[in-house]
Amino acid sequence: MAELRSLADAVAGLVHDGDTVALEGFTHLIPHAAGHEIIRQRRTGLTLVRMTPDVVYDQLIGMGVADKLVFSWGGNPGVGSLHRFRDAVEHRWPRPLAIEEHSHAGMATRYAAAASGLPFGVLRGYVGTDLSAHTDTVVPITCPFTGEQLTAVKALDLDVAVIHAQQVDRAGNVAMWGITGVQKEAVLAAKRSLVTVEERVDRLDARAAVVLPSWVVSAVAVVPRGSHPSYAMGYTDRDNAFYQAWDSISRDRDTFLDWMDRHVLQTGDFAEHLRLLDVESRAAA
Amino acid sequence: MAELRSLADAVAGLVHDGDTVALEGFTHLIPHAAGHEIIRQRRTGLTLVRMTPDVVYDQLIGMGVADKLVFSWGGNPGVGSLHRFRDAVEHRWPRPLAIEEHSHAGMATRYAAAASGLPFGVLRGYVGTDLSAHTDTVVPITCPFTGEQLTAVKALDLDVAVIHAQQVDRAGNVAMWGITGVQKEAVLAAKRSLVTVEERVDRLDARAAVVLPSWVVSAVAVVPRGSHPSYAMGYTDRDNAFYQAWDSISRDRDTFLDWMDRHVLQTGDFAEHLRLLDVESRAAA
Amino acid sequence: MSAPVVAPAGLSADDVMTVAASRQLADGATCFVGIGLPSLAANLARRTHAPNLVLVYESGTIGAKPTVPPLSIGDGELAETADAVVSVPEIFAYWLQAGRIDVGFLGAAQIDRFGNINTTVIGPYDAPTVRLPGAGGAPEIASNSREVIVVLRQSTRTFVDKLDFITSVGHLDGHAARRRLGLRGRGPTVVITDLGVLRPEPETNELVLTAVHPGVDPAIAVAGTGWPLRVADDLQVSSPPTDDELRVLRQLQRGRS
Amino acid sequence: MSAPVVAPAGLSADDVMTVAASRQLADGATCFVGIGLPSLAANLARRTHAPNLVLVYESGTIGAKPTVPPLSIGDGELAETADAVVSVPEIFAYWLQAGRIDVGFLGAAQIDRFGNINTTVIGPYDAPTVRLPGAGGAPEIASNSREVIVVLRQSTRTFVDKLDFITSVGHLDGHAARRRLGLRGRGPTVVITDLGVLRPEPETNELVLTAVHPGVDPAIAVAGTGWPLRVADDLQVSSPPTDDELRVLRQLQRGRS
Repeated sequence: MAELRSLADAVAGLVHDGDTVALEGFTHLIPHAAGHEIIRQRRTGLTLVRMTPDVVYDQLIGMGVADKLVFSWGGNPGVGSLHRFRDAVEHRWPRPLAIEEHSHAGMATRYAAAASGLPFGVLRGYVGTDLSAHTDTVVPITCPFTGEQLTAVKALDLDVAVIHAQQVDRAGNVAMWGITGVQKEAVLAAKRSLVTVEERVDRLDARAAVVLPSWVVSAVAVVPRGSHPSYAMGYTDRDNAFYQAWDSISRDRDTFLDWMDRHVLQTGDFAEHLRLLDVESRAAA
Repeated sequence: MAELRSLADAVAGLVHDGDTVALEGFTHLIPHAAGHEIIRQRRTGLTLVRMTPDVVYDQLIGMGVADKLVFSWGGNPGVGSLHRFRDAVEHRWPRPLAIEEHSHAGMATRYAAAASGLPFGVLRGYVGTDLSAHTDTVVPITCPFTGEQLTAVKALDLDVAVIHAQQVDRAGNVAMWGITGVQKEAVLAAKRSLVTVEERVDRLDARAAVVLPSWVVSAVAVVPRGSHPSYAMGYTDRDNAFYQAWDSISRDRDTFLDWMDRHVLQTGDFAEHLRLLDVESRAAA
Repeated sequence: MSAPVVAPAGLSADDVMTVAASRQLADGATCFVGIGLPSLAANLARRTHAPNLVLVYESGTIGAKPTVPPLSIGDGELAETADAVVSVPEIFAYWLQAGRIDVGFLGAAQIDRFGNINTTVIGPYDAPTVRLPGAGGAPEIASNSREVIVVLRQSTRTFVDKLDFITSVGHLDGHAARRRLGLRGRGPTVVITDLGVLRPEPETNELVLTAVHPGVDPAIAVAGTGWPLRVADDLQVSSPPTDDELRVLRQLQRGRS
Repeated sequence: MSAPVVAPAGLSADDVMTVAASRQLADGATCFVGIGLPSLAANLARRTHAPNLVLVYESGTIGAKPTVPPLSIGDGELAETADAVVSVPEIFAYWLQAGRIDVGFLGAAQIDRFGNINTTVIGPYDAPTVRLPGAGGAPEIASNSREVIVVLRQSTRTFVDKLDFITSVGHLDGHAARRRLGLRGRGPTVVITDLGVLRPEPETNELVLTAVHPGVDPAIAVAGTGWPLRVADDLQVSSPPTDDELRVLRQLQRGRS
């Protein structure tokens, strides 16, 4: 049964140093608030997993939370590089970051296999690329019926999945709609799961394309605008300006550290973080 | 692009003697009208596929349309046996019926593999049962990462998938909601597909949980109540009395043949069939 | 609890079986409900002692809360009252196979002393006397649920020495055979019939009569079993249906007809 | 069509590239749209000569009809205007892998003479000079689409003799290597740059300059290529953007900023 908790409590209870953690989201519904709370609580040694690590992963990596990243595309969508991610890989700053990289199709297959309780999944992929040479989680497999050679990928089992959704109802069921990515699979691939939501409601929206029953979710925290600068369809819009601004905030180590200190470490929670951003953007206008 | 056709035209164009055909539906949205039209057009030598063959399959089998049945559960849900199916298997009437049977999980995995363009799928299943001894589409497979032994099933590729849905829009996109079973997978596993729908609309219902884009559907026919005695959530209710009545209609060969002659062969289309049923039920009341 | 030796008037053996089966379902458990008898018992449990029982049907409905017990496992009522409706491939892969189901709740046409189940054929496979519906979801419900509860009427026709076909695996030939085969669930932990309750003996996994329903002579259960049925030394008598159980059962039965 | 040798005033090389790329998309085709440049070109095609082009994004949006070209491949506009939105595992398995995509439309950081693509690293993998974003959807878009169109700016930095990393397979080392590896699509059939158009020679699969854009000296294209680029005997000059193409392109660019 999903327990309704504060985000700080939920992160403290569910995310431990050294865990394998995915904060999933495909442009839409990215759990930024939860990422900030992990930084605030100074977790270390995490193996971070995500198909599309973007700004919140840049923040986590730049703050030294992670020892390893498992991913398929790391960038600031529509803007450019993730400077903190690049700095970690290119210059081992603030600490070395081991990487294990895949294609999107491979990562999706790995999540789906784990969600299905299988130790591996099968796809048509990786053949001819240099990707499989750098990981032991991709090997050839032969179809027992046709003899055709395909590719097997290892199931991607998680300790913790963290996602943002639109709604939770009184019984603890969670609803998402719009682009829902691989979030259901991530939750079902994880031992524990944490969902931040925009709103608690009496009745889930009829458009809800994905409903996660309460009993597969460990904790729910109500965090309005909790995906900012990402968006929650029906609630908030994507803050494209923030993604663009992140490019210069993150380019320099000191600027980055200063920004993180003032906007994350020195703020008590995500609501305070958002108020600070609002004040700054009014001042700039 | 889905072509809007009459059901008779669509069946004539898409379903050929000897084809492997699935008329899918899981209690809900069973394409009875299309099944009748296949009988009316006297198709022969079909390999029929369905997870849950029920009354419409009893009719198809009893009318000698099929040489083979691939399935996982054949019965009249909540009522009992399918007498025509049993007569075919037990007494080869009206003709021998080869069978290939699976578990639901195996059939679902086979459909999903075919929909994914893979030659096989993997599951935890069949182990210890007598099912695998009777088919060459189930074999053991070893996980290349853990060494664990699992089960591989052959992809279930179809010539034609036939389903019933609630709506089609002007562009030919098809919408379903409620229990949608394995119908998306069946359509995507097939070379050709035929969808009957309750209604053509300007805009698909917001509840539509499954939308099949026009370009993966070969033909759409508007056939209101086309799933009777099954149901279409939001349009019609299940006619439980018909399922119960089918038990006695189908128990005796001559009664069955007479009923099929009057209600299917002698009716021009499904609308006429439904009018006849309505007249009969008013007379009985 | 002391139990009277005769069932209340108007109570059929099926009623007693259904009530006894419903009591096996713990509140808050996730239950994958097979077609037929299990569905009535599961709904009875949810309406009596187990309001938070999560009913999962192979039609893809998770957390269904039907007011009328469904005639089929795909009734509209299930989808309308469910917390979530997913596709059939998903219900088997993400939910059952992944090990999220506490209790698989199955009916059967035949069962043997190790709780193996036949729902495929009576007689030889290639020339059956009776062609049964087949496997449906049962094989993987039986192998992948944490435990399995079976409910069926007891007679020498149904409790047989040797199955004509193993459709769903119970304990195979016993003695931890499941573990040797790599099956993850514990298999059948209890079998409820119209005569009593059977449980597998820990060591051999052979079903033993551990309780009879009120008024049932254990000799009848032994006579209604196609193998030499062992009777537990401390044979119990199940407590009869309570007024409340009976009231809800009647409501459910009326709703269905 | 005869083409003028100079581009209209105010037209950038990127504009010409985008328009040329958009023209490669046939009306009614299904197009799996990669992140970046391809998305702008694909949306231009849909708003000009190919109104029935089906845009499929890896975010799971099928048949998206954005009025504003998306900044990311997961913008809300894509979901709101799509015919269907499916999960990410589904878009790759049921839609791309199953062979339902006519055209995979990709950008690249580096490309070699056989149309192989690098979007992973510049320099050694374990100590890269530049860490690029990585594979994303590209490897399977490249292997499973019926054909692949690549769009990228042409320079010795991007058109290299040897890739630092093969992220996505073009024609490998040519001579029908794809078929030998069991890849099902035809691979890259055309590469559009800011200088011109390259196509693989049928036999060797080596990219050959088959057209230059108006005003571009083929010698510039040769100089901007890290291998000895072959120029087709019947080198064409692409027709310049039409007024209509340009008008729609400007609308799209304004909408995005």
